[in-house]
Amino acid sequence: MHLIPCPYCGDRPQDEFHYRGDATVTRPAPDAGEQAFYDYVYTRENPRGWHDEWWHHYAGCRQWLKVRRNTLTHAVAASVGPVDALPEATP
Amino acid sequence: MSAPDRRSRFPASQARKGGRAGDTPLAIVERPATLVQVTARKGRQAELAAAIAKALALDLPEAGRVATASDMAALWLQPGCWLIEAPAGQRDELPGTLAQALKGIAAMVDQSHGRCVIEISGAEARAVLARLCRLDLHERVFQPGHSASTLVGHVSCLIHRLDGETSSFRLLVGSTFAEWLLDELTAAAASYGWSFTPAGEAAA
Amino acid sequence: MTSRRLPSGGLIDRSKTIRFSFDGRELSGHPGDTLASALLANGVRLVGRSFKYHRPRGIMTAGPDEPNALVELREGGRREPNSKATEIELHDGLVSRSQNRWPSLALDVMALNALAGKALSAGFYYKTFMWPKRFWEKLYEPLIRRAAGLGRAATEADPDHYEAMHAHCDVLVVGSGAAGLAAARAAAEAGARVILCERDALLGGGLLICPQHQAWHADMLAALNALPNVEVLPRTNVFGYYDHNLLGALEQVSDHRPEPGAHDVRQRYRTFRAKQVVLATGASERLIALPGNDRPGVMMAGAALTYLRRFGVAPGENAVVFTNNDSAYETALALVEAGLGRVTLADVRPQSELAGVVAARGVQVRLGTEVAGFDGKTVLLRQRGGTLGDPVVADLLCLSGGWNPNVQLASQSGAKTQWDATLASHVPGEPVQAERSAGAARGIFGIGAAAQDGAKAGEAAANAAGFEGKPGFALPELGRSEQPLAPLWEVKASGKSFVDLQHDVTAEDIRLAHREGYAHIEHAKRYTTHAMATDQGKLGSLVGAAILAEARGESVEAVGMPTHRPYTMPVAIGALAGHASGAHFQPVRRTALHDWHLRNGAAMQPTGAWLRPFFYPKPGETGWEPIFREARAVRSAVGICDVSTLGKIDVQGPDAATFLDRLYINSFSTLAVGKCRYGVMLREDGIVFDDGTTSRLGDEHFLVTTTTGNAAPVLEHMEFHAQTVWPELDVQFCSVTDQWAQIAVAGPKARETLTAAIEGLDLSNEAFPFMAVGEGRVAGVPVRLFRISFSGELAYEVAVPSSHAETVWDAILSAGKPFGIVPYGLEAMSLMRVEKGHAAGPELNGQTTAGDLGMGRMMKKAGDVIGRVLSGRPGLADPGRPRLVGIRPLDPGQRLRGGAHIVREPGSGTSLGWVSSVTQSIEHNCWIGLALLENGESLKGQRLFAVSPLHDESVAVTITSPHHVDPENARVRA
Amino acid sequence: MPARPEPIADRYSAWRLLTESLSGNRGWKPAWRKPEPKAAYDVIIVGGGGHGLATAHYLASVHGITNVAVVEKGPIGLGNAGRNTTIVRSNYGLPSNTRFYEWSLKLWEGLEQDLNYNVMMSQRGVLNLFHSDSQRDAAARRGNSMRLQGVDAELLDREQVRAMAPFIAMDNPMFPIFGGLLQRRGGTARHDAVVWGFARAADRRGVDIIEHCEVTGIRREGGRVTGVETTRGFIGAKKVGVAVAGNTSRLATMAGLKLPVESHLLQAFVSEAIKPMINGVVTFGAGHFYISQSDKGGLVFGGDLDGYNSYSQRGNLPLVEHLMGAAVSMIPSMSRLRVLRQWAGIMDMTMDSSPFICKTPIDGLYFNGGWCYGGFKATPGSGWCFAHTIANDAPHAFNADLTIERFRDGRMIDERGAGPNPWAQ
Repeated sequence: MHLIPCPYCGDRPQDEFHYRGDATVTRPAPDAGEQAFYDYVYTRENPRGWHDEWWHHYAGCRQWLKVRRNTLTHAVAASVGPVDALPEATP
Repeated sequence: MSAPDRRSRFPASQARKGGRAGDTPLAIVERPATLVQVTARKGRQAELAAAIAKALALDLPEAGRVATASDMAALWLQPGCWLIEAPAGQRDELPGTLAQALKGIAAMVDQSHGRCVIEISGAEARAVLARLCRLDLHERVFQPGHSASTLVGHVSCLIHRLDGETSSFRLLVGSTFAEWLLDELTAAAASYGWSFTPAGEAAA
Repeated sequence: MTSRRLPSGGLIDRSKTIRFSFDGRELSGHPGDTLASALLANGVRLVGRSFKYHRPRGIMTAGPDEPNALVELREGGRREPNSKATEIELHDGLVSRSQNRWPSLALDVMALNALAGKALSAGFYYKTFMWPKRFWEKLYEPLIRRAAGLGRAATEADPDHYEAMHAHCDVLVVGSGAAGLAAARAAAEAGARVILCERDALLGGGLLICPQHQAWHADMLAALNALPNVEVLPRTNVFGYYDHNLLGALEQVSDHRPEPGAHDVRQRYRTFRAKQVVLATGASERLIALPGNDRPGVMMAGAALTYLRRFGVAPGENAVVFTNNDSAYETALALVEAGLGRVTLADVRPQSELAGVVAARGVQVRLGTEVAGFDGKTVLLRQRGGTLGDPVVADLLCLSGGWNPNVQLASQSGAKTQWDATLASHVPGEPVQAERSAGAARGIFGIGAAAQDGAKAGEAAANAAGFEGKPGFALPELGRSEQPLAPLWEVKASGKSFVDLQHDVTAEDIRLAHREGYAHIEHAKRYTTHAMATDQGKLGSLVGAAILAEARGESVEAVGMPTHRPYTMPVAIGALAGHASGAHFQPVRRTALHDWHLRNGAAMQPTGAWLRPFFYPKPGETGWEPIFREARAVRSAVGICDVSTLGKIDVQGPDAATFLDRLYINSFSTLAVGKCRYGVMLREDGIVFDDGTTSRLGDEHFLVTTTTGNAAPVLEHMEFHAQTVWPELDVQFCSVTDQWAQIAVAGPKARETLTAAIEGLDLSNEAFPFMAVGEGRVAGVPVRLFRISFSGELAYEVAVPSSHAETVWDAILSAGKPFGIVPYGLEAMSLMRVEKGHAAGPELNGQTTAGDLGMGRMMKKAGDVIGRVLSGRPGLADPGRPRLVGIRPLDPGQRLRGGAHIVREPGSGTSLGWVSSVTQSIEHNCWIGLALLENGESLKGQRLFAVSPLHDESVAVTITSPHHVDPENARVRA
Repeated sequence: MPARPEPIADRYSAWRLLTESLSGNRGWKPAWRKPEPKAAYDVIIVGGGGHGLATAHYLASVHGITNVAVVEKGPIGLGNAGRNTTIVRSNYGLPSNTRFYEWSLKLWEGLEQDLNYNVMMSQRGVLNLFHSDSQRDAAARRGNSMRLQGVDAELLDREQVRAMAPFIAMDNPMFPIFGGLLQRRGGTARHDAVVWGFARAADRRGVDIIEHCEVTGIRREGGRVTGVETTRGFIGAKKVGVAVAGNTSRLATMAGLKLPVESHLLQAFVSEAIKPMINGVVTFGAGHFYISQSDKGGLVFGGDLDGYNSYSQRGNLPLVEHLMGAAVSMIPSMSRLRVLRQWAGIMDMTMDSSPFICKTPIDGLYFNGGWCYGGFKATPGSGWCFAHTIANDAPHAFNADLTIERFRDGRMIDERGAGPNPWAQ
C-alpha cells in the first residue's frame, strides 16, 4: 500500500486514489489537429524512473494531483495540486 | 402541510445489540443532521467565509479540521468547499437561509439526505476503526477537531474525532452505503460487542 | 513405542495432559508442546513421505524450516493441508494425519519411484512423455498430477472468520530474541510507539533454550509489559516487507485452540506502517549434503537442543553430532546431560579448543572427521576427505553446517544482500528503506552480543523516528568469542545426498542441471525445483548454490542467490482476504426504497454495486410472467419504478453551460430553464462514454444524470477537465446521487396518477410538455418532476429527498390505485427499452461511436467537444461500421439470442455484426432485438440470419429500425 | 496451414533417457551453448524471452535463416516468460485477435514434436465464468465469433459449470454464477520449458543465444538499421527484431520512436502444493481473477494490474487483498490453503490491450510488443509471425492487423472496450 502525499490531506494510502497516468501530456487546442490529439491520447514516454502522473484523491479531497513518482523504485518525490507545477527536476 | 420526516437511513431497524458480551462494547448511534455543501465560486472564498460567519457565526476551518459553534459545525471537504452541519430540525430552513446568504458567492447543495451521520464511541472505538480504516487515528496524531475524508470499510467517509473522555468518532457516509457501513462496523466490533441505535422517528 | 520424554525440564506443563491423534493413533502430550515435540516424545520417528521418491522422513527441525513433518490438520471445512508439525501448538483433540502416501505412511507404493531414481533425475519430464503425442493429457499427466501435490484441500467452505487490522508505529521490531527484546525496550524507553512481533507463541527466541539468561529474559518481558507505548504481538509472523515501509503479518489468533471462540477470528492479517523497522529475525541452521541426510533420525543440531531444553524430549538414544562450527557443541553436551547412551561429536575442523571441555563431560570427540553416510541405524564416520569409513551405532544424526542470518525481510525491503566470508553466508546490505537489522539477523551471534546490538539498533531507530529519550537497562555479559567455522557444504560419498528434502533434489541433480547448461542459479533452481517447496528451501538453498558454484568453478558469492520475495512463511489465503470475502467482498449499495422492495417480494439482483428489483413476482407466476405483467401494465395503464441508482451530478456556476457544451456532443447552453435534454458524451478517443438527460434548473444551475454504472467515472471526468484542462471556467459540481431518490411513473395513466398525487404543478401537456422540469409537493414532500421516458410511454420521473422516498412512493401508489398501477422492475424496464430502441449498456460497450448508435447528427457543428477530433479518424468515421438496427425473426415462433452474429446465409463464416440486446416483445408477441450491423442503414428491410453456433441455432431475421415501438415518438408526447 | 519444419539433431528419446540413466546421466549436452557474439549477423533478435527465442527458432526452422543471434541482458527466460500464469487459449472475440491466437494455439498443439522438448502443453480447458445476463450475451458474442472462425467454444449453463467445477461458489450475493464460456482446447504449459525448448531447438540449428548482453543503442545509417550497441560491444546486423515486452518503450526510445505503450505491474501467486483440485483454467468476471493448478500441485492464480506505471517487479498489497477476497468468494475451500510465493512482471500495455508485430519507419527494424498480460499464450504464434515479418519484410495475414498505425487510423482492437487507459484494462 503506497503512500501518496496529498498537498491538502497529507500522506494517504494509495487506495484512496484513482490513477490516470502521464501528466506531461496536455490537451491540445481544439483546432490543433488529429496528430496533436493522437499524441495527447496515445503516445507515451513511459519512462523507467521519474514519472509525472495524475492521481485523483477520490476518497479524500477529490483533487487531481500531479505526482512525481519513480516507476522503478516507487519512491514519490513530490506532489502538487491540479494547476500547480512540479519542481523542475528530481535527482 | 409538512412531511413526516423519516430521518433514519435504517428503515427496518430498531435498536440492536450483538457480538461478545464484553465490558468495552462499541456504541453505534445514528445522528441525523442538516447538511449543506457550500463551494465558493472562483476566487470568492474570502467572501464565502465572511458570509458564513455573518449568517451562522461560524468560521470555515482549514484543511483537515472541523470548526464548531453552538449547535453547528463546518467541516472542510475540498479546497474552497465545506460541509455545514446543523441539527436535523433545520433541514427545511437552513438551505434557504444559505441560498440567500451565498447568492453569487458559492454553490449551495443540500446533502441532508445524501449523507448519513454515524457516531461510534467506546474504549475500543479506535481498535474497531483500525480494522476498517488505514489512517493512523492514534490520539497522538488524530485529535478532537481533526477530520479526514478517507475509506472506512471500503467506502468513502468523512471521519472526525469528538471531544470526551471515551474515544468517540463521527462518520459521514453516503446514505446508500449506510447499511453496508453498519454491517462492517458491527462485524469489526464483534469481539468487543456492540449496540446500535437508529435515529428515532420525528413527530409529524 | 517407548516414551522419549525426559523426567524433568522444558517449558511444558507436565501437570496437564493433552490428547491428540496422528494417523488415527491416540497419543498424548503436554501444554507447551508442539505437535512435533509431542510426536517425538511418543517415539514417533516416521512422519512423512517426500514429494518425488516418497522416501520415509522424520522431524528435522523445530521451526518454520521444517521440510518433512507436514501434516493434514482438522476435519471437514477446517481441513488444512501441509501444516508444519513443528509450528503447531498442541491442543486437546487435535486431529492430524500424514500426507502424500498410499495406502499408509509405513507402506507407500509410490516409494517404487525411488527404484527408478536415476531416470527420474532433474528435468527428466522435459525429455520424455512426448510419445505418442496424445498420451500426455490422457495418461502421463494425470498420473503425475495424482502423484504430485501434498495434502488435500477441504471440500467445504471454511467456517472460520478472518479480519484485517492496520497499525501504525514509530518503531516496528520483528523478532523477540535477545536482540529484538533489547531493541523494543530501547526504542520504547526513548519514547517511541513500538510494536514487537514474534512468530512464536513465547517471546525469547534463543533465550528460551539458554537457562543461564533466564533472569534477564524475565526482567525484559516484565519491563516491556509495563511500558504503555509498547504493543507486543506473539504468534505474529511478518511475511512481507513492501514499499513505503509497510509490512504485512499474519497473527494466529486461535490456531492453538480446537476452534475459535464465538466472535473470535481464526487469524488476523495485519499491516504495519512503521517510521522505522528493526529486523531481529535471527538465523537458521543449514544442512550438510551427505548420503542419507534425509533419513528419519537426522535432525538439525539446534533443533535437537530445542527439543531437549524447551520440550524435555530426547530425540534419540545414541547420537552423532556433525558440525563445522561451535554451536553444535552445546547440543552434544545437552544430549549427554539428557542421559543418552552414546554421544559422538564429529567436527570437520582439525582442532577445536572446545574439544577438551566437552570430552571431559562425556562426549566422544572426533576432530577432522566427517560423516560419509547414515542409514537410520549407523553413522559412517571417516577422516575428512578420507575413504575408509568407521560405522558408529546411532539412531540420531545432528547436523550443523553453520548459520544463515534470516535476511529475507531485509532483502524484500530492497537491500541487496552481501556475502560474509567468515559466516560463509549472506548478511543484509545497505538499507534502502527505513530499516536496520540486529543480532543474528546480521551475523552477530551469542546472547550478550545480540542484546547489545539490538539495544543500539532500537535506540538508533527511535532517534531516527524523532525520539531523543535515553534508554537505560542492563544487558547480559558477552560470551566467549567463537572459533571460525570451516565452510562445509557436501560430503561426497556414494548415495543420495539431498539439498532439498521436500522436493527430493540431490547434489547430483544440481550438477546435472549445470552439465545441461542450466548453470545460472535461477535456471538451476527452476530446472531442479530446488528451494521451491513449502519450506522455501531454508535448510538447503545455500548448500545447493554452493554445489552449483563448485560445478561452475566459481565462488558461492559469484553464483548469488535467488531473489527473496514474499512470503517469509506461507500465509492462509482466507487470512489475506480478511473480512472482505463472500457477501463482504465488496460494498453493496441500497436505494432508499430497498426495504419496501424486500417487503413487497421483489426478486433482488445485483447490478454493479447495487441491489435492485428485477421484478415483483406474484404467487404462481413463473418465467417471464411477472415481467410481461409489469410491462403490459406500463404500456396499457401505469407503472412505478425505482430509478434511484441513476447518477446525479449538480452543476453550478457562471460557466456551467459552457462546461457542459464541451462535455457533450450536443449543446446545453441553448437549453431553456425548466427544460431537460438528452445528451451524449464521448471519451477523448471518440468512443461513446455515457449518456443521460440534463436539466436546467436555473441560469447557472444544471442537474446532470448519468447511467448507473458511470456515475463515479463521469464525475471524475468532469473534475479532471474542470480542474486541469479548463481551470479558468467558473463551475462547481458535486454528486447528489444519494441525496435524491428517483421514481419513474410511466404509462398512459401516468399523468392522471401524478395529477392526483402532486401539489403545486399543472401537469397538462401544454403546461408541462415532454422534457419539461418542475417542482411540486407529494404528500407534503418537496419534489422535482421531470417529464422524461425510458419506456417509450408517457412518463415522468419524480426526484425525492431520499429519506422521504417511501412516503412519496406510497402516495403515488395510492394515487395510481384506481388506474391499476403496479411496481415494475429492471427486467420489464429493459424489455420496454429494447422495444423502444434505446441504446444501453450492451450498446454503450466502449467500442461504439455516436454514429454507430445513430446519434452522429447530434454532434454540434462548432466548438470544442471532448472526443470530436479523434472521432474523425478514418476507422471511426467509416460509414461501413456496424450500426444500431432492430431485428425480428421472420417466423414469430423463433427465439433470438443476445450474442448471436448476423450473417448473409446460414453456414457463412463471415459475421456482419452481432445481436447486442434481445427481449420478448409484448407489442409484437415475438422475440425482437437490437443489433450492430455493418452498413446497417442500407440493410433495413432485408432478410439476414442471426446465428448462434453455440446453441446450434440459425434464425432468419428482418432488419428493422431499432425503434420497435412508436418510432415517431407520439406516446411520450401524448 | 504452413508446413512443419525438419526435426533437430541430438534428440531426446525414451531410449536415450534409459541409456543416460544407466550411465549416470553424464552424456547430456547443454541445452544451449554460451557463444561469444560474432561481429555481425543476418538477424539480431533483442530479448531472450519466449517470443525472442521462438522468433529465432522459426527464422531458422521455417525460413532457413540461421545466421541469427538472440541477445539478452540477463539469463534467458527470466522476464515475463518465467513470471506468467502459464495459460494458453485463443478465446478472443475480435477476428484480428482470434486469427492470430488460434494460429498460436495450433502451434502449441504440435510444439513438443516440433521442439523435441516436453513443454507440458496440457489442454484441460479454459472456462470463463459470467455473472449476469449481459455478461452472458457478451460471452456468447465472443464464443459465436470464435465458432464462426472455426475455433472451438461452448457455452455452459449453471448446472454444467457446477458439474465441471464443483468447488465454485455458485451463489455469491453479488456475483452469482450464470454460466461460462468454455474453450476445451485451452489449457496451460510449463513456462520455463517453453523457453528452454525454444532455446535448445534454435541453438541446435545454429542460432547464437548470447546472455548477459544488454542492448544500449540501435545503430542506424540513412534510415536503415545497421546493428546494436551492447554491453559486449557493437554487433552488426542486416535486420533487428525487438521482443522485450515491458522494456519495449526503452528500446523504442533508442530507435527514436515513441509508442502507445505503458509498462505496468502484474502480480501472480502460487499456493502450497495440494492433491488435484482444479483441473483446467477458470477465470471469473468478478475482479478479473483466474486460476489453474500446476502439475506439481500448486494453485497458480492472478488478477488485475496493480494499476500504475511500473518497471519494479515489486508487488503491492492492495491487489493482494482484493485478489484473495475474490479467490475465497469464488472458491471458498481455498480459504485454508496457503499462498507460498508471489512475484510480479512488467506488462507492455497498449492503448487497446492488443499487441503489435510489425515493421517500423526504420528499414530493417521490427517491433514485437504490446502483449499486455497475454503474452505467454502467444509465444509460438508471435515468434512464427515475427519471423515471417522479418524474413519477408512484410507481415503474414495472421498479424496483418497487429500494427502500431491502427491507433492513428482509429482501428483499435479493443476486446474489453476499456479505451486508451492501460491501467484500467
